[in-house]
Amino acid sequence: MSVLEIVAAAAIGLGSLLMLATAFGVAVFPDFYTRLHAAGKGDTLGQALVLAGLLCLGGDLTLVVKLVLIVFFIFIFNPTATHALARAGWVSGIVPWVRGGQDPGAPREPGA
Amino acid sequence: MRSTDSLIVRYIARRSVPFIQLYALYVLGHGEDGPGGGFQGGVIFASSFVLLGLANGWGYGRRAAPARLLDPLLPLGCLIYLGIGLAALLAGGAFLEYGALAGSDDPEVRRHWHHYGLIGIEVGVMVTVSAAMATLFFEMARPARVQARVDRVGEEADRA
Amino acid sequence: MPVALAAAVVVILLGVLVLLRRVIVGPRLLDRVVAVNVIGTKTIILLALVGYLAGRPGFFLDIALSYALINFVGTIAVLRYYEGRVRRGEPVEEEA
Amino acid sequence: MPDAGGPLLPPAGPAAAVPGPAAFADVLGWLATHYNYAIYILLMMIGLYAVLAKGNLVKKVIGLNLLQTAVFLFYLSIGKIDGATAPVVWTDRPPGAEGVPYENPVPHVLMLTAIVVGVSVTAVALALVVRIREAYGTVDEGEILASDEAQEEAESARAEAQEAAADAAGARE
Repeated sequence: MSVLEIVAAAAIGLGSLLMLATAFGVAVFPDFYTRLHAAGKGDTLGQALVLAGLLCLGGDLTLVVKLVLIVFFIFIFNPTATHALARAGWVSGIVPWVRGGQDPGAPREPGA
Repeated sequence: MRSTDSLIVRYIARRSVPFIQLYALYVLGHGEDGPGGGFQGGVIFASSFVLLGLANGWGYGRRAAPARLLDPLLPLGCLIYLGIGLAALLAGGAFLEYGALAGSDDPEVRRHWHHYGLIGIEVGVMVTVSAAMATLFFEMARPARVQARVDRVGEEADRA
Repeated sequence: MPVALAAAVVVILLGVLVLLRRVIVGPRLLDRVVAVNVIGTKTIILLALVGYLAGRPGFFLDIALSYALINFVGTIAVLRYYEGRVRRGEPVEEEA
Repeated sequence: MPDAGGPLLPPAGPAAAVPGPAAFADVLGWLATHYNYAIYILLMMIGLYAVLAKGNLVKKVIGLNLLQTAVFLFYLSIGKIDGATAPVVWTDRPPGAEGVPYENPVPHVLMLTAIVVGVSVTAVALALVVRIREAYGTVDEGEILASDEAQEEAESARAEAQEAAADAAGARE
């Protein structure tokens, strides 16, 4: 096993564990915004790590270009989708969760 | 359908359209040795217009792919398909026998023309599929005020 | 190396299984959309990993790339539907 | 993956006349090797249930799509060959992969056509739903039927009233 393969295996392992952590975050966090927080950050970094690990396995130029393109697209599209989701939640009047269950501010009207 | 209030979504949608269309053309060209071809490339191409219409509003997307451009493209794709098939027939082969287009019996030349014919067919399929998909989306997402105008024009034409 | 790839596939599939619970229980429509969006990202990675496992990475990366594009369009489409209902003041959640 | 060339049903021997433990084991063994059939039936029944039982017309369309997807999965799974690769020309075969066969491409091609047809069917169904929503203001089947009935009753009541008025006019003459 060469050094590059060890790096690849480490990156793929770390990335897949990060994606598993994302899944648990979305599954167990208490409210919409905290779940969104887990989904937007963990998945974007996790997929980049896994694909970087695959990049270390080598291949011809088209393979490298495709991997870089996938990382690039997800780095743009995933935060945009997360932003749009958070915005939709805020506009529709979902109130952020705080410990103790009290509203953090004045009650919000839907569509405000 | 109005545009979203979010500047980020609108900007990303607008800027990613050329990338999506370029990728659709790549998919179109790799129908032989990859998961591609006319159907898939056409759908990806149309999805760029769908994204524009969703994020920037119906009118913005419709201006990028107007009806007077899409409506002739629908039958044009079928005509390309039929034309290549008939051209092979006229060149002395069977219907859609691309090799006959070469006009020579050299197997190497015939193999090249087989590729050209196949790509031509795929282009025809892609033109029709992408035009049909974009038309489906824009017709179904038509806002009420545009629908009212279309209805009024239709009624006036009926009365005349 | 195939062992590491297969292990990553199993770990990510476990994550999808955990996310499916969120898709089913909700409780809001937006929670389901978040979970489905994350499952979409995981699907892209799964496609890439399976491609390397099957020995045809270029072939599967094409599919992964188109899935990345389509996933974004799908999420935006659901959100536009949601936004429209909120703007018109219609109920956005299932009444059941 | 299930053996595509295996017998479709367990052989019906004399033991199958009285279902004993052997026949039960036969069925279990068949399910273990043909589990794609079971998944296909399950998915199809879920889709059929949605089409039949859901009141919301959009959910009916979703059920129809689920039904279609079950058929796609079924066809693709019976085209699977153990250890085979996707039926697209493999130009850059690595050393050691020379003998790898292709899967049966016929179900793939059939399902490609079926997907295109399915998209068209979904589009037509959704267009109908949009028109129904414009005409009735709802996409719920029960409300649409109730609205239809109310309209028919109103029309028949109006016709009866007209008839009664005509009779009264005739009697006066």
